[in-house]
Amino acid sequence: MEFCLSEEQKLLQDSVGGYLASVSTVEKIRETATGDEAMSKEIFDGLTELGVNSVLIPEEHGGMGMSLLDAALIQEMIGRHAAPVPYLANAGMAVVGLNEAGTAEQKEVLFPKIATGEARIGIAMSERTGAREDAKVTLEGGTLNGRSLFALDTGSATDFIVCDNEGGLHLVKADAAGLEITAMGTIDNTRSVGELKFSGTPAQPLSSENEKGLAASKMLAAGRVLAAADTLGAAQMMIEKAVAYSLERKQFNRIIGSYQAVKHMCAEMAAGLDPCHSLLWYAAYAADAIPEEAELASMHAKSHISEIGTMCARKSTEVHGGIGFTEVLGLHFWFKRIGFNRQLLGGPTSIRAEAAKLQFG
Amino acid sequence: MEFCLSEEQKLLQDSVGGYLASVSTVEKIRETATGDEAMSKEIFDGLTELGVNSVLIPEEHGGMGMSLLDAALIQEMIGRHAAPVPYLANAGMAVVGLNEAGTAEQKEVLFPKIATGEARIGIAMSERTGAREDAKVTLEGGTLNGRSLFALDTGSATDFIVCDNEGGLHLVKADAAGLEITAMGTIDNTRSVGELKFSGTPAQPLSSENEKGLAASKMLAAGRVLAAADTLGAAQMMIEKAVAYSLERKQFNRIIGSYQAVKHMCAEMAAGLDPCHSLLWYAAYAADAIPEEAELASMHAKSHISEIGTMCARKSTEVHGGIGFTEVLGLHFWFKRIGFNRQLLGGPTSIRAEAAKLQFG
Amino acid sequence: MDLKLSKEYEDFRQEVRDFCEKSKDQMPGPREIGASDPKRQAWQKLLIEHGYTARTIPKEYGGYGAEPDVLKSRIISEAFTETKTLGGLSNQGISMFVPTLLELGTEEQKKRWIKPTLEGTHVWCQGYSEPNSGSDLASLQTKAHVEDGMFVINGQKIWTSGAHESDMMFCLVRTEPDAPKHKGISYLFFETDNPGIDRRLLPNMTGAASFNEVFFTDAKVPMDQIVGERGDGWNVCNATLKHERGMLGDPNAAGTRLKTIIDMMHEETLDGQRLIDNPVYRDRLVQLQAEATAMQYHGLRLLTASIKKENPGLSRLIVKLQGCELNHQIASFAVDLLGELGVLYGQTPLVRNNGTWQFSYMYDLGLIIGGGTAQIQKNIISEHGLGMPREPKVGQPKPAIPA
Amino acid sequence: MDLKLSKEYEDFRQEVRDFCEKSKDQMPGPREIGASDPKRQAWQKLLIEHGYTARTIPKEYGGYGAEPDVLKSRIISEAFTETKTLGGLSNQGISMFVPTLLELGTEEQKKRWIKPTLEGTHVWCQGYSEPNSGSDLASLQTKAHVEDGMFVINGQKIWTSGAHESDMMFCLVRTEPDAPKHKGISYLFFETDNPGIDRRLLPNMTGAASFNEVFFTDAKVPMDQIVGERGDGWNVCNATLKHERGMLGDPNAAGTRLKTIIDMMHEETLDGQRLIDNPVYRDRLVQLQAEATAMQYHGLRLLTASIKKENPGLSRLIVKLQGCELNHQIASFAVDLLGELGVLYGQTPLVRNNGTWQFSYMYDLGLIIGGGTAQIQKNIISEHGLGMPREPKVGQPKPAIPA
Repeated sequence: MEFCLSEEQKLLQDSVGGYLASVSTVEKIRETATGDEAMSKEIFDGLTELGVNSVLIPEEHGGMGMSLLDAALIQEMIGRHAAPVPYLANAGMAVVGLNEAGTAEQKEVLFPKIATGEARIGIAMSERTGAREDAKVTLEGGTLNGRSLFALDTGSATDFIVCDNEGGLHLVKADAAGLEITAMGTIDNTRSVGELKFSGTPAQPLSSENEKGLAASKMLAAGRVLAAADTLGAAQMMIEKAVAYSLERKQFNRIIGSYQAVKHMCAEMAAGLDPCHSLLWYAAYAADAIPEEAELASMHAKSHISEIGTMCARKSTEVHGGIGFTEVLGLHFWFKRIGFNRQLLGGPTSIRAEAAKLQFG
Repeated sequence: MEFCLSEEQKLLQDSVGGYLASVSTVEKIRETATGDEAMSKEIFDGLTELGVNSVLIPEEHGGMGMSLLDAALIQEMIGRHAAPVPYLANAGMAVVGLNEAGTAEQKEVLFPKIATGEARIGIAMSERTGAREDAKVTLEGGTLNGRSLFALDTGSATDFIVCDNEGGLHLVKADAAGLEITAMGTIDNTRSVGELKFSGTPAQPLSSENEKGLAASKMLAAGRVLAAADTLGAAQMMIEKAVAYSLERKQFNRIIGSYQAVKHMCAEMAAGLDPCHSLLWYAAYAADAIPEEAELASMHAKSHISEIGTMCARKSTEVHGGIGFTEVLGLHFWFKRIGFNRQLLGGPTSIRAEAAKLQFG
Repeated sequence: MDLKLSKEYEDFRQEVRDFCEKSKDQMPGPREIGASDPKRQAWQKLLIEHGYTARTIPKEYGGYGAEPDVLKSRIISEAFTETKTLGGLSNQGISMFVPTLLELGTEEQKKRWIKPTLEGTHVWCQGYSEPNSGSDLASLQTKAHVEDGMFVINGQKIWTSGAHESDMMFCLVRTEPDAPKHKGISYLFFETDNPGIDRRLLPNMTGAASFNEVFFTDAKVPMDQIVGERGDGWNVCNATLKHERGMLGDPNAAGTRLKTIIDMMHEETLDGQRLIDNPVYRDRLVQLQAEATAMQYHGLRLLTASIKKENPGLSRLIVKLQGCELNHQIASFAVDLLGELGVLYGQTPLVRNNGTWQFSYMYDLGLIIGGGTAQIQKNIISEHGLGMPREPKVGQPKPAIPA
Repeated sequence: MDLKLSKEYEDFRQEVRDFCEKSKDQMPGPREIGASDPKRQAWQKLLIEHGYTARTIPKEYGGYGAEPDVLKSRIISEAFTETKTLGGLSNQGISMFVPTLLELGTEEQKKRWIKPTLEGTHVWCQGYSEPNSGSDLASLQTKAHVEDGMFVINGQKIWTSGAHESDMMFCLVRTEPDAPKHKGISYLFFETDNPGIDRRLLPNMTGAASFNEVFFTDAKVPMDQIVGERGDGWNVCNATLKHERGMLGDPNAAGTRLKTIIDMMHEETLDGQRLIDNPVYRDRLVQLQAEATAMQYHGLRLLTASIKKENPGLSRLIVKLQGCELNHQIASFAVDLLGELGVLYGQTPLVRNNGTWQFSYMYDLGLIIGGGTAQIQKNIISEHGLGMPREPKVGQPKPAIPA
């Protein structure tokens, strides 16, 4: 029995975190967020060199064959530094999907490209977490029709994995005929999302093992764990920023961090967020080691960490006072990242309803 | 346009409040709560002499013909002093029911007796706010059958108004044949509740105008306004007790009321509760003056004031620290009163569901 | 207790409504609302003539000259809102500087400045806060010394709303550096395009920019552009702050927002189910409704107190804390209702209402912080509303200055 | 990361389970659980012999003498819980006095007191808090002076859990009235039936009474019934408090409570609908579940740190605040689920589970307050966990005493 990170995992986090601390600066984030692409090529390439894209790729395909927990620890660092790079969909959900349901050939072709950053896979499955505007994608005669809102990491995508209305998964080239990609602007300009419209779009099915949507469910669970990890990292950073600011800023001849009201806001953030680390570890660990608990655990992690993250985003901004409301410190990038993650792959209310259904019918 | 209490209403509140402050002492409450009857005859008689039972009784029947707002102001004082007397059901809901649906004869007989305290009417209609254990009362050939849980003011009741499963109202003598009254013990020993079992129990219908359950709805709305008023008074008192205690109690050579954490707890209670006065006034006023808004307003008042009251009950106890958790100061009588009111005539979740249904179907 | 208006006021309401209806053609369009736009200024004059703005400002200074009547003011505001009629100009000159002058200015100052301010010839901003003086405003460090018969200002202000659109500024500066903290401040006013004044927009997290930083480098101000005495600026400013606190928000605003949300819940679906049919959202909606109703009638209670010239005490002190929090909660609910659509922002496909809910969610957080943070509000409520002790002064690194 | 137990520990778990199963007949019944009951004492001896209680206390003092192994301790606790086996005696003598003696007592004291304490011959209570010294414990005023070679105690203690069932008490008293606040305290222990000691039960809001007030009037204590030096009691007590903080609650407790609630939601109906089918309650349930799961694994994380002898820092400091609050929220949810049935209390018709949810709702609020209020916990978290400044000392009416 050992419920903690291994030395290797701590090293991994330190190395990814250390790298991002040096490159994903507020200036860099600002530059990327105000630019056209919600992605810093420089950071993406740097992370790719560190090998983060191949964490979940099996060793036989040249990857590291590591666990979802390792990917979550990386994602936590990405969230911590609000790094403007695709990861969750591309290196996370897509690899899980290919691992689960991809054909040998699909894996052989795509895994090396994902590892090197040559391929970047977007994911279109938000309807599985609740369809807006009655959007759906249907499979007819081997081609896809319909639309999927809020596809992830669309901006830089070379390929997509698309989930149809029956849970079937399909590979679609970003430049496929009959595929229209419309970028969507969100509060969070560090990740890209968009709408995909399909009209007779050629698609390559992931292998038929996937008939009952099991692979899709696993992808979704992995995506939720990673989104939770991203929020966890961002919220942790917001607490640290709030504490640091409160120890600098003076009003009435006292550092504001000496006021009980400010101390207690910080304590409430920390007390709420600290157990979220354990919840995340458990949810990520379950994906590999306790499959029967994994889906529920991913729902608990995503919904609970979203709620606590939202609380931290708000309180940290309050501790910063007026300057926290401006763009000056860039604090709002973290705030918005948490707000974006909250709705991603199902908001807390929707996910809790799903969790109840899973348990109690 | 004038949204405030009249001078007469302030006087009424002062006189009832002043009387209760002198008689409904912690010692008196404790004595009553640990006794057999959840009622102080002395206080009930004193209040009766002040005329509070006849506030809602029309002038032509020798009452004061005042409004539900006046009754609510009295109930607020009763809650404020945690007075162990029946009022809500007897002088409130019962009179509203008789006014709405009683025959001339029923009014003539009962109103004078209610005014003098000779009759005390209990109310059995909790199934209308949500039936537990599938309890219900049915009318068959002029007699009642079935059961009603959680009937109000059972202990001292001479008569009951019983609501059947179709919203029909019936007068039943407390000593009627086929009526079994079982007292229930609650956390709050300052009011009495019980279960009524009917088997072929003779009952006198309130007049037939009441077919669609309108009178029952009006009684329920009035009961909710009064329960909200009771909580409002109790919560207001808990805030005042907390502030007063915090200005006396010292720790680390400072009165605890000088700590920002304590100050902010008190501020949060006050900020939450203060607008509840206006909400209550509006809901009570609407019962007489804006009938089309009255039902929804009563639901808003009951559910919201219950939530804020619960928050105050908890925070005030926390401000009092360990001694607030003991029976020493009697603070728990107010805490329990608020807890009792919260569930009375529908808990907040149930009432909000009702309010949504009323508005949105 | 009577929620109905007397005939006098019902008539007045009708009169205002009639005015709104029949004057629509003179109302400036959406691109003509700048204070310097001639159509806007003509409209402003029309409103003053009818007493629908600057209502209680004496005639000799360019106002309408009516006796204060808060109920009529409320009726005007409601009638303009319901008929979607553009109301009078609002800037900190009109809401704060003019009342301050009326109270503490010289006759000459009143004659010179009030009328053009009311008419939109001058637009004002307020220079109070500084980077290191927010909650602790009296610690402000922007200085003015006297040179060649002029005040010469050096320092920096922040949170100066609308400075980029204002030609005038009123400002607190430290003129007596050796006096105690609260007694060394003066209340000056001057043109914002003076040499030595540099205004820079300070964008906030919503992406919009309404605040400015204002930098002063030897900016010169004539010695008579001061309200009150030298060193008395703290008292002058508090007179003004009193006016700011005196402004009550629209108590129906939360209810109006919720109505918009209810409409949205009828239109939007999730997995084919209308949001209005989702029991969890219904529960959260009714919670907010109840609170909004409480705040609405709380507003009527305060209005009544104001009509009766009674001091509502604690009841007034809680309005900012509760009102801002409620609005923030409402916006947060709307964003959650929209889910992924709720994070869309700006001009973008599928975005609802231009992302107004996301905007409010952030902006309302700014309002929770601005104008006295929630924490300062709770201090005020506990100290002034509940009689609890003031924050102790501790750990002053410098020798204590008598305050 | 590995949630599985190694073979050694799996074997150990099996061994404990086997013991529980085969020893059931020796286990005291519900009326034989008093510490002085012979059957209870025999059971206690059996548990010590097997190392299922007093596990790490040295053999020479009556314990089992094992090396500390938190995982084995946890396994014992879990196996006893799951097989519903009565565990070792617990009172403040065993959890606090014995560890203190082991750390700071004389050899003679250890020999004399530990074994009978472990075996239930002596049952202890703790006299720390006083009516005016709760959060500020070091300000305690109960005094002992020396007369005829005895300490003579006068004063009052409060919150003395279980004093009415204890024959012994350890206690903080001020023996050096002229010394600084923290340096004038001594740690004494004595029989509770001494003349001059008056124990009075102090009922709490649940109606139950487990606390006492204890009054001292010239109560005499031999001079050698002291742990540590005279005036050193504050340090001795902190050694003990460390042990109290060291005790972790059962991290699965919240989950267990929720399971009971889920069963209840399947059984209870409202208007014919099972509560488990009500979407609003489902939402609230899943919120609590997620939090309980977080706290459960947080507990495993702390356990792991403890096994690895790592200092978990902030992670340990938050447990009381979050755990007590969660339990209170769970109880509050259960009461709301039951609605009007939820306010029934005591032996009364229709009451569910003897009103246990209402009891918990109140009792858990007591736990939020007791043992360091939520506010004190937040101070500790911010100061010791986040490195924020201590509360400033202000407004001392007396001349400052160096602390």
